[in-house]
Amino acid sequence: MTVESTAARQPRRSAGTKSTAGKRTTAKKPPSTEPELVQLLTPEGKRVKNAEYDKYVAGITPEELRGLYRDMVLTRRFDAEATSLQRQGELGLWASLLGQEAAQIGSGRATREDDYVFPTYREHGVAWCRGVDPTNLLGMFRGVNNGGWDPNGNNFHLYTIVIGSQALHATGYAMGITKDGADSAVIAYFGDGASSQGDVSEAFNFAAVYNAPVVFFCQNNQWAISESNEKQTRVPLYQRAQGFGFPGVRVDGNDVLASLAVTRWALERARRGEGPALIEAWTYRMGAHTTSDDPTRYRHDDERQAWEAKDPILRLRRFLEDSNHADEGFFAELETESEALGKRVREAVRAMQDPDRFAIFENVYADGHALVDEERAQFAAYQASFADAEGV
Amino acid sequence: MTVESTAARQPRRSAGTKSTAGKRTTAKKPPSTEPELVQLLTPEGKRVKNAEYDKYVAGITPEELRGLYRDMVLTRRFDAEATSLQRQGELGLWASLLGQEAAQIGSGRATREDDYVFPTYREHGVAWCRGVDPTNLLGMFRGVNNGGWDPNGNNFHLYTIVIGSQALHATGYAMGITKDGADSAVIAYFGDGASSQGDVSEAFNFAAVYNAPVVFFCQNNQWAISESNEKQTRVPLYQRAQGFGFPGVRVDGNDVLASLAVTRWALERARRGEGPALIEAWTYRMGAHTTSDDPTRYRHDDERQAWEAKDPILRLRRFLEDSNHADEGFFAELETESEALGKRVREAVRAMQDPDRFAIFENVYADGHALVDEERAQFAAYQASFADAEGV
Amino acid sequence: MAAEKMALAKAINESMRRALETDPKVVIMGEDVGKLGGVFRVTDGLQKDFGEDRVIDTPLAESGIVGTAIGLALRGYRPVVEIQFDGFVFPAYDQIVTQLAKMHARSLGKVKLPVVVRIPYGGGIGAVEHHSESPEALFAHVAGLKVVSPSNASDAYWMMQQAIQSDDPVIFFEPKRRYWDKAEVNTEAIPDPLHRARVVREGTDLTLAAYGPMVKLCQEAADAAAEEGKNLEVLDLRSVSPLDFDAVQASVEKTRRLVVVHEAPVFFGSGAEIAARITERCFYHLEAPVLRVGGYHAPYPPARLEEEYLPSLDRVLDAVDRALAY
Amino acid sequence: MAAEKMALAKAINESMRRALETDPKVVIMGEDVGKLGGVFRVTDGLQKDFGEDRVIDTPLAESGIVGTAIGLALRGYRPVVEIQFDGFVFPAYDQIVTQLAKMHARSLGKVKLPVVVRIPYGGGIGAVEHHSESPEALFAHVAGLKVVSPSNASDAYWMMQQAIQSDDPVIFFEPKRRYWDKAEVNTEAIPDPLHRARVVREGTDLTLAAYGPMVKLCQEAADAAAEEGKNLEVLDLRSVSPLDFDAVQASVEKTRRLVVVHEAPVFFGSGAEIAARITERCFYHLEAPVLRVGGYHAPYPPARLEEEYLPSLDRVLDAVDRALAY
Ligand SMILES: Cc1ncc(C[n+]2csc(CCOP(=O)(O)OP(=O)(O)O)c2C)c(N)n1
Ligand SMILES: Cc1ncc(C[n+]2csc(CCOP(=O)(O)OP(=O)(O)O)c2C)c(N)n1
Ligand SMILES: [Mg+2]
Ligand SMILES: [Mg+2]
Repeated sequence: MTVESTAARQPRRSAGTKSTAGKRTTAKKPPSTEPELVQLLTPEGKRVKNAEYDKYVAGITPEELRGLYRDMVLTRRFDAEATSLQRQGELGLWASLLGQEAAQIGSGRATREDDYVFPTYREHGVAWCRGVDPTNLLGMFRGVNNGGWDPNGNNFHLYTIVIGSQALHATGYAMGITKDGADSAVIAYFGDGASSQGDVSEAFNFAAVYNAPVVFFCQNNQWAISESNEKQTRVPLYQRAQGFGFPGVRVDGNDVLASLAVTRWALERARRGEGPALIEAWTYRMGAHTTSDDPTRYRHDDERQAWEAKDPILRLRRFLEDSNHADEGFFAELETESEALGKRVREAVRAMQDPDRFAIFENVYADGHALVDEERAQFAAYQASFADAEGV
Repeated sequence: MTVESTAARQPRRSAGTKSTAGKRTTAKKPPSTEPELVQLLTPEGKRVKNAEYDKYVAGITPEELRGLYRDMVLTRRFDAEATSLQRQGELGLWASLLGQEAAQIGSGRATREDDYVFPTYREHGVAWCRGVDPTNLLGMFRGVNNGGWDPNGNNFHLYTIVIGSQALHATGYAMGITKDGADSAVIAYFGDGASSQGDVSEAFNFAAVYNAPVVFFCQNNQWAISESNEKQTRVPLYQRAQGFGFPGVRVDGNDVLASLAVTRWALERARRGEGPALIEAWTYRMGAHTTSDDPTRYRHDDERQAWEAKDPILRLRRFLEDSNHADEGFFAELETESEALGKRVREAVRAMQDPDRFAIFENVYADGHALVDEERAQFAAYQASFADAEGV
Repeated sequence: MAAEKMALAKAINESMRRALETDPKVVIMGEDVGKLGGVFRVTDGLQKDFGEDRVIDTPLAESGIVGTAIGLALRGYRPVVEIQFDGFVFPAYDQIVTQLAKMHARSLGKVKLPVVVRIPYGGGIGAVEHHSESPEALFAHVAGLKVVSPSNASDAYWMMQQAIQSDDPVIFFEPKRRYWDKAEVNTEAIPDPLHRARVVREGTDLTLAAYGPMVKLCQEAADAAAEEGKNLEVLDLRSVSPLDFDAVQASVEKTRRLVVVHEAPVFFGSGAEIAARITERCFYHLEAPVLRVGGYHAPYPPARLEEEYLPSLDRVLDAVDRALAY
Repeated sequence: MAAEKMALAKAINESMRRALETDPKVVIMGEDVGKLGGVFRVTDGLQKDFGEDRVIDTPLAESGIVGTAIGLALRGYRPVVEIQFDGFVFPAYDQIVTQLAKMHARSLGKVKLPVVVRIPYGGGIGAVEHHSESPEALFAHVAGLKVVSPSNASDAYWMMQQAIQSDDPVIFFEPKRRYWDKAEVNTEAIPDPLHRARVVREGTDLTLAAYGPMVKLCQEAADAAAEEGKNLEVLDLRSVSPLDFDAVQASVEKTRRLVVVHEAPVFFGSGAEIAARITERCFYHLEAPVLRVGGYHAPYPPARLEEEYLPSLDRVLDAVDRALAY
């Protein structure tokens, strides 16, 4: 039987398919500009009911809500500090998560300690939730290492730069959980751009075939560097999952409560042995792709401004205030904590030593390698020759 | 919104996911053993109506029907000859299409001369429809070349052995058609196993994004060597398309009429600029994967026997006979033609010369390469040294 | 069965069986490795005896196979992955080069990836395209990988044991045309270290160095040369990365001449690295340049031409003559 | 604008612009090549002037990019594909090695694939992982590919013209740390053949051979050595496959000593092939073994260590001293 694409198509701003798009006759629904998504808090901070997902945040306490708020504020503060450290030359590069705090904190807080997380290079908020010291994230951006924490310390894998690779690692890890008979789950992060990589599709398929307990969490921040997401996909990304045989859902990624609820749903069903799920968190990269990028070359600022109205932190603050879940004192204290975090990060980065030059030869192999030993020795002799020359 | 997988799940014969499959609670429909598929001719040779696809074969003449029958018979005869030539040591290997004649002839006959075809290594029937001399297909299986025909001669690309690669070539070619403003289309063949390759998913996505006029024709012959297709996918393959934003349809691949109709539908919409489509032809690999394979190690013969009842040639013969579209004379003549084809192929293969040894160095580059020239000269000198030694 | 004569393929099978028996974390993955036992039957019977949870038929996707094997290794498993043929490893190349090879260093040693990637390789079996290639140089150039290739059943057995026990990723090239060659395998022996070369024939006039499928050819060449009164030493390198340059150097200091033989194209092949480094180490010992015998700079040819393309007895002897002529 | 001083990146841009103007079949493809003009601005302004049909922002999938470029080439187009950084070429490696490289031979010459794969490569820019690698050896070993790398703006301009005109696939390695180096580009000159090496400094005592980013370093080293009274010849190889061994041989027959410099790891790198072949060709001329200066057998290190990892003036001079000491 024919399965026509029933999805609402996204607006096609690019002219890439312009010439033929007009000839299509099969789209069943007219294009709509706003995708349907799971939302529990409106941009104005109003709680809206959702029959399917309310139950996943039903028992949430004011304290927990304040906790989410705190997580987002501190993450943003950390992120801003890192951006400014890059400008000061302390970091070589920074990939800001500005705007994506709710998606990351909501999903990150949904994970259990024994779950395992596979991030991209932008999941500073998730790292925060996992208890990774934020200063550890900065090593690779400063250029002192390529991954500065023990993945098994917090079940938070290293940042992965080759787009999409980690989706397969996550799936394999989840297959291992099944083999172990454990009831934990895995969550794999990736972006809208990454969805185009073959590895991500292969991961979807392996996960489905082995019914692996893995949640694919795609932060659709609308951009892959300069490419808007309609250059990556013809239909909403959450629908990709269906073709591989598992559910997909689009959540308001600027709504921390909805992100928490939907991720809990997905992780719980994974833990119950119901297999993978795909979550598309609809959000926005408020800043540049990285500090090397200049978004004014490819996008209008009014788009960014429109998203500013949907700010994830602001909306939770409105909700907290409207429902009297937080008072002035809380916000003031958080402000202080924020500044302290910024200071700590600043100082930690400035104190970061360059690695010893012999680190080049360390850890290339776990069991050693004759050539590495030989080259290390030659390198040492070469270095020593200068010491000799300098009469040291 | 959540999109639960609504597909009928296929029977899961393998124990690969056994441990967890029972825990699933979300499947909305119970597993069904027979997938729904587009069928115009029953195994018994009865014509059944189909509101959507009848129109694509509405005007078909008895002569054309006999033509399809002839194509299938001759293809099978050719295939059998090749298998036997392999047994005689004339070919190193053969990949038989036995059982897949209807899928290939139906789809192949749906192509227009200016369409372009990208086969796997098993599309002998499609090659036949494109007018490629069948003896040309045998060169690579004999080991005298790696591709023995001019792809542009019949718009039939070379056989591709690296599974799935050609799906991207097909998509790129189709993108070129769009650029040229032409109204032809491309058809890319691949197997159920190939659907797992990242390249195939990337091809789906590129095709969707660029709205390329390419038809993906997946012959699901139930097996990828020893792996039954539920080891490749959790849900029916034709559904894969939907997640990329184009239609998918499952057709009875043992029904030449349905294969013709569905492929015409897909090619016509591609030519009209309506973009890609996926056709899953539900069929069966009646023989071994190749002559090197021993299917008794991994599948029961009763499965094969069940499929014998759905034989593509038999059912068209029944229909032709029942509707008096063909008489004894036709079948007798075809028998003679078949034998002549077998003989011609046999003789042609036996007459095939080994390539000249210097062919190793030919065509490595179009514009030449100094090292190839140097090695060719060294090789010549080396060969000549024996001639000298032998006093020639 | 302490010592038994068995085919090389069977030796690998027995070695994996032993690993599956002794270490519950060992899993076998690949296309058709289950009921079929692999297209070369190297995994024959393993799924039957260890179940589908430990001997896993995967979807047809090499990147997926290696990528999920990495994930399994992160979870504490020791996957032994089969790539069906040499020419089909390339879809997995990204996972191998950017992830498998580098994750230990990236994590500053926190993460180990004990993954074995088995690749039946090389020609001489009359196969169609992509089924006869020798891509070892493409892995040896990549730091973080170890690359080995046994030449006989006994090494196949023991090197597989060692590869599985290694905490580093090992690309394990199996000489497919030698799969059916039998040799004595002593499963209670104390094996040589995995990356140590071995003199398989002592000689004085010239060293032939090879690994995998070409060792046997070199031995035959040495036999033939002996009839002409030339006394060749034959070195089975066994490991391509690391490469046992000390052993090659020791041999060359004795024989003063070296010919390297491999099936892979000569251009940028293993022979280049060996020639460069040995020339540096033995500059004053060498009486002739290191000569290389290998494939040409051309795609692996159709089967009817492979005998012309591959190193042969005569081509090896031709190089020997040329080296001795200096 | 017959002759103009421009940056290397701009020269490539101008060269692609000229190709887009003169041949309607030329198309540019890649991630972010459109409005952004690529992360290095090498395609700056091209989409604006030639439209989205000819300068195509692709989905983020390197295999897809190269695979569809092959399809476009089959349809008669001449795609110039950008891989964003060296370390991201590997997802496309399968398409490059098994399809792009081999289709001309597979088709017995019936099919030509004039595809240029542009890869900004090499280190020295303080980048994060995967953004500083030099994988040229992994392409040079593969028959069917041509591999080139310009060292200056003029060559960048002309070699890109020639690469686009070539009917063979060309892997075009762009020395990203030299993108901003300016040089005179004469757009009406008669360029050297694409695969011909060039003596960029004549000398008598030793030959320094390099390509891409290391040519400038070798020139600086030659300057420094000159101050010590050593007269070095510097050879810009320009092409890695084919490699102009005749030019290297001619130089070495004169200078009798050779040091090869590249950023890629030494082990199985270009230097190995050059050393092996030149030693064979110039066995009686060489007064010292061919020495190699390059990366270590380790993943490209974090930026703070790259100066230690990369060939430097001192490391080149150290090798020169060692070679001269023989
Ligand atoms: C395989 C690969 N190709 C290209 C790149 C260069 N690159 C880095 S980030 C990026 C865009 C990623 O977009 P997306 O997946 O949407 O994630 P986001 O950066 O928006 O979080 C690209 C192309 C890469 N890192 N890896
Ligand atoms: C990349 C790659 N991996 C593995 C193989 C080995 N191989 C050849 S055919 C085949 C199975 C293909 O199954 P399917 O796609 O269903 O096609 P069928 O043979 O059934 O027509 C495999 C694994 C290959 N040719 N290419
Ligand atoms: Mg994005
Ligand atoms: Mg199949």
